[in-house]
Amino acid sequence: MPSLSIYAGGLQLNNPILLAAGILGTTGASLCRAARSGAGGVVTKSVGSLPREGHPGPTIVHVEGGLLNAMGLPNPSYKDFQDEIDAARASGVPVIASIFGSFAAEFAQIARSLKADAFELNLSCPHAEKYGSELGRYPDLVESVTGAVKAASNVPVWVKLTPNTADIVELGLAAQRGGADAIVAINTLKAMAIDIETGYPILGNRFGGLSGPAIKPVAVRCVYELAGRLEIPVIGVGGVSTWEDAVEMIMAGASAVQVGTALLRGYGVFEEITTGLSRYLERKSMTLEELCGLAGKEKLQ
Amino acid sequence: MPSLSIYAGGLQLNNPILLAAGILGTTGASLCRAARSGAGGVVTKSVGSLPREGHPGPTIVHVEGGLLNAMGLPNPSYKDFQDEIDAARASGVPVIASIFGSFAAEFAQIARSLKADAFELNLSCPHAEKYGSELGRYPDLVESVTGAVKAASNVPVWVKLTPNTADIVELGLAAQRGGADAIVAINTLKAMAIDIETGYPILGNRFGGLSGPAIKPVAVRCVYELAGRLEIPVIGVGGVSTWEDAVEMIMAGASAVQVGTALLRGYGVFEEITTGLSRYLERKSMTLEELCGLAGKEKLQ
Amino acid sequence: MRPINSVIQEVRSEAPLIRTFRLDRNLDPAPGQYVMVWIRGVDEVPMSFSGPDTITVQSVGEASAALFALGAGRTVGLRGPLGNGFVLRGKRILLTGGGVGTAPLAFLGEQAKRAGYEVASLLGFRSRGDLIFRDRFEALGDTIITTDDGSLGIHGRVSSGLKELNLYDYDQIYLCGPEMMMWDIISRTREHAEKTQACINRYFKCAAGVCGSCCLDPDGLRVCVEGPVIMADRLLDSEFGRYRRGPTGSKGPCRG
Amino acid sequence: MRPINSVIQEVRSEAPLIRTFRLDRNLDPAPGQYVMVWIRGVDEVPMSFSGPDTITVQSVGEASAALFALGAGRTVGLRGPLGNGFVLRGKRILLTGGGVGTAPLAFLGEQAKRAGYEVASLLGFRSRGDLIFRDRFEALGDTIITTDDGSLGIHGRVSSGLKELNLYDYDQIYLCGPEMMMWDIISRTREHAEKTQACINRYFKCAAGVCGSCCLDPDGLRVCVEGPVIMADRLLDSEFGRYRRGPTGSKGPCRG
Ligand SMILES: Cc1cc2nc3c(=O)[nH]c(=O)nc-3n(C[C@H](O)[C@H](O)[C@H](O)COP(=O)(O)OP(=O)(O)OC[C@H]3O[C@@H](n4cnc5c(N)ncnc54)[C@H](O)[C@@H]3O)c2cc1C
Ligand SMILES: Cc1cc2nc3c(=O)[nH]c(=O)nc-3n(C[C@H](O)[C@H](O)[C@H](O)COP(=O)(O)OP(=O)(O)OC[C@H]3O[C@@H](n4cnc5c(N)ncnc54)[C@H](O)[C@@H]3O)c2cc1C
Ligand SMILES: Cc1cc2nc3c(=O)[nH]c(=O)nc-3n(C[C@H](O)[C@H](O)[C@H](O)COP(=O)(O)O)c2cc1C
Ligand SMILES: Cc1cc2nc3c(=O)[nH]c(=O)nc-3n(C[C@H](O)[C@H](O)[C@H](O)COP(=O)(O)O)c2cc1C
Ligand code: FES
Ligand code: FES
Repeated sequence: MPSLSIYAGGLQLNNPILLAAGILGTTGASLCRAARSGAGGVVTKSVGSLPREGHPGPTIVHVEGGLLNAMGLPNPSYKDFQDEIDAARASGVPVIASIFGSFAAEFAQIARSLKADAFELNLSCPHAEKYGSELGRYPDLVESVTGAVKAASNVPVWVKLTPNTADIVELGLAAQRGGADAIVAINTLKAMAIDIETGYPILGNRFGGLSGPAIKPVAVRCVYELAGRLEIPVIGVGGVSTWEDAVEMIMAGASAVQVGTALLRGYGVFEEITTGLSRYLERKSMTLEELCGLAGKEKLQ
Repeated sequence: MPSLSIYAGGLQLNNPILLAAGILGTTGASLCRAARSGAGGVVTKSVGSLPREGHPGPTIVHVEGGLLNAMGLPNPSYKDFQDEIDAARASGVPVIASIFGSFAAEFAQIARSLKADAFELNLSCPHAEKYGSELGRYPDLVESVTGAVKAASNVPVWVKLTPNTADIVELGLAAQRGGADAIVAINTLKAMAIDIETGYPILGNRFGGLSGPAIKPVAVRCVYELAGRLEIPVIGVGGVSTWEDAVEMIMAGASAVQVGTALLRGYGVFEEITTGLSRYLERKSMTLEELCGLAGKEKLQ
Repeated sequence: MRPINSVIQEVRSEAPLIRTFRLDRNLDPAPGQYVMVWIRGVDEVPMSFSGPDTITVQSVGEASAALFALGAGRTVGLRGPLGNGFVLRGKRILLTGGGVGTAPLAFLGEQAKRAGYEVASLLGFRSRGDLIFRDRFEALGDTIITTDDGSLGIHGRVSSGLKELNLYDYDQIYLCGPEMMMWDIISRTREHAEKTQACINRYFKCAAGVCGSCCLDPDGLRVCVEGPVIMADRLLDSEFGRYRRGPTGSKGPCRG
Repeated sequence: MRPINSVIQEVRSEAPLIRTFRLDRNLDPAPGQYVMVWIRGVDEVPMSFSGPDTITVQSVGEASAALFALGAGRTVGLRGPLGNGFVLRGKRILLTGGGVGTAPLAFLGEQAKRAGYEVASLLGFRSRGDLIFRDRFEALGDTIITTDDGSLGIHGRVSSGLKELNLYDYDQIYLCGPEMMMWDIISRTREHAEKTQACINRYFKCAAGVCGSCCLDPDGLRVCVEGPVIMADRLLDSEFGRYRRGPTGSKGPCRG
């Protein structure tokens, strides 16, 4: 079997299939379970500087081809999260701490206080006031937040971008200028669903984020655009649920791939995807490096 | 049966379910067929000032929950299109001419030259260089193009917006300032698909637009945001394929609804949707006006 | 997959703070399964089925109070049935637990009795006034009741009632109630843990197995989809009875 | 639903500008159905099946030339089979048409013969050198051939061959070829239009019934999904034989 190990975004990974932020990432135990199930690395739930309970329910709605969620960034604050990270790190795979804040110094403070293998800056959650994409839509804020975290920490810093923008490349370039070690694309698309019996928006927060297969073509496009223009690696996320999806995302230019909503099917997805990916590389006699960005190469076939 | 007739965006419509731009809108005959099949109005294929053959194939790809397309705005130019509009108008339903250009005067020139019941400005196509969302992402251009067309024509002017932006309300406000009679939201999401056997982007143009059920939650969110902030009516489009979807879109704030990709199932969708909508209004003892924007009302149930 | 609209048919008061809501549809739940109940404009909360078309709710906070404010004719949204329910095994079974946790047990007992099982019950309440479903359990077979204040039955906690029973007589034991009560029973009856099914409670947000808020240490078991019914032997060395995570994800004490 | 990758197994030259490509899979097409063939990096174009796993292509422009440049072992993407094919009816059938349009007819004839139909053919070509599938048709039954230059068979257009036949003898007539040839036949045989199935050609973009580029005046019939096989009586008062729309959607003359 071809090797799936890869160096991406400043981390050495056994395989390029990672658990996405906010998916079964609240406890050290659930992160370990993802690692045991075959994830090459795990991203934690996003943590901020104060405890948050998140939005009232419903926090998810199943929609055609995907899932809407508005968890509202519930988290115990970074002050109460190091234990979970430590427990997760015992699994042996890199643990990337996802963090959020509403200004650069808040991000930096959290990064200074937590010990993790890397940080992922959530500049992209579409449904929490004063956080996420409310900052992440502005290139200058993306650059300054990234720069502040880089200055505050000595582990790789990944910047997770929002697709709710006219030009994701602008945001990626800003993160790169800020010193990011990798871009993570994409977070969810801002969306909503309405209950037709009563007119109530279904999500407690009315607005939420669309994830799952429905957004894969948008994610693939973002990764392709970013990989074509940036020098730093791009980590692809959005709607990946089969090995074919992972191959597509890597061809688009992703150095590694995160999986979120597909966990609805259970932890088995990691092995399904890594096995399929290995078999594919074997059949094609290709390495992971050769696959990466193939769609953007001039000469194909 | 409750009446479905409604006055929206400056037009009196027998029912609020319209054929979306670019769907079976190239010929007068196919537009008439949509009208005969129960559409309350029809929007033509977008026409510009010069003939265009569009992008090479594949021009569509079926994806999970939706369709990707990159037709590339093929059209015979407005100079060769009045016949088709006239043939369509013979059907008796309002015919809205979708037009595109790359600057305000070009739009105005087309609007001055064509005779239709209304114009829809395509400021939102995500996959044609120098057109569509390349202008439509900038509020000032949206405003000036809208203003120019308003000045050049004496029929209602609808402005079709792109969801590929951080804030669609900004664009809607700009169109309103320009004098738009209605907003049409949304056009497709910029997206792509890659062939995993070879790495080739599947669409001839590489990038295309995602439509169909996959984008409905994004469209509903955009309509809800716009309807909550604008004074002019909003016409909802994106992923509507059943009467339940139409109810959801109207509850979000749509005065009328356009149907595109669902025509994959055939022309029967118009009657399916209007019949379901009538029955729903009857069961709920509601009028269409009462349904419109229900989700945004303070007191519900 | 969206919430199903359901009209409340009837509301019955079972105890001062406990009411049973009959819904307009039978979602064909297994006893032990739950449903996410959307009280529109307020919250969506998990509730066990107390019958094929009923839930029995204790008023403890905002959502449950809002549900109490709804009467027959009003509507809720339903998402379910969800999770894994109880599995009937053997011939003689014991239902044990207390408080509003007796709701899924009564439902299970009725199904078991119809299927020919021999059913006994051991139930605990704070006091006589908190007692619910007495008739339902007594119609199933031998029923031992304990009250903390001695106002009815055996004086003391449920575990005091254990002395009256030989647990080896039962092929399977079904448990549901406040966490400390369940933990008390499980930890006193370790040798029966492999035949004890416990219906447990954690803070659910997504109820779909993706958000991670309900995960149990140390295995990361997702209670919302792999539970809420779990074999007691899997609970013995877990966080159960020791701590639980709240809405923020931080650890706190167990209730009840 | 994405293009299926297919390795070309064999390429056979049928005439100077016509080649048959055998694919690595049988998509179980009905004769008359077509497949969208993606020549990667170039275009995606519609091609009728000339057999269960073959297409027969005339080089006329960029995409077809690019396909000619591919040999055995190279790949294309396939989307299909699409559209409505021919429907076999009655007992005695006539296949008529010409040029590369004989491809679906030969496929249909072979299927019909196996099913016990009596098959006759009337085919037209520009000249002897353009003749294709002669053996396939002759193996099916009586075959009349016309050539524009008289280099083989009857001298003249296909319609000259009509005189040799009594169309009342046939239960169903199947037609495919250049548009003006088909129109010539249809307009000369109006009284048989209700039993004539024509496989026609329009500019296809989406091949899914949504873009509108293939719609036929005056009914807006979507040739890509409601055709390409259409009863000739529906063509009599249509644009067919009069004009056709090109890639921009503007009207132009019919070819062939
Ligand atoms: C599988 C399962 C089955 C349940 N079955 C029943 C039942 O049959 N009858 C019944 O009365 N209660 C049941 N509960 C508990 C019920 O969900 C909570 O009492 C309810 O959510 C409280 O909401 P509240 O807004 O009224 O109270 P709050 O003020 O929000 O909280 C009161 C207490 O309830 C807990 N709680 C709140 N929300 C949740 C939640 N989403 N998930 C779990 N616990 C929560 C809190 O931790 C807190 O301790 C069940 C819980 C679970 C997980
Ligand atoms: C249902 C159907 C079945 C067909 N079956 C066959 C077949 O079995 N063998 C065969 O050789 N040809 C067949 N054709 C025609 C074939 O699709 C065109 O010859 C081919 O697309 C030309 O592409 P090009 O790039 O080589 O030529 P171009 O230079 O693009 O065009 C040459 C001519 O082909 C026509 N054409 C181009 N693209 C298309 C298109 N997408 N759809 C329809 N016409 C087009 C143009 O109008 C032009 O007249 C069929 C067409 C249709 C619609
Ligand atoms: C329930 C849920 C919770 C999420 N929480 C977070 C989060 O805390 N931080 C974050 O950056 N992204 C969060 N996301 C976004 C995912 O990490 C991911 O970017 C997105 O869901 C697209 O990937 P997918 O389609 O594979 O799920 C969340 C997604 C879901 C569905
Ligand atoms: C094949 C196709 C062609 C389209 N052409 C146009 C167009 O010319 N002009 C335009 O404004 N929108 C065009 N659209 C966008 C649709 O009008 C509509 O905004 C979008 O598809 C979302 O609606 P739907 O999900 O109902 O299809 C096109 C969409 C498709 C699928
Ligand atoms: S409640 Fe979200 S994983 Fe269980
Ligand atoms: S080719 Fe698009 S509708 Fe027929």
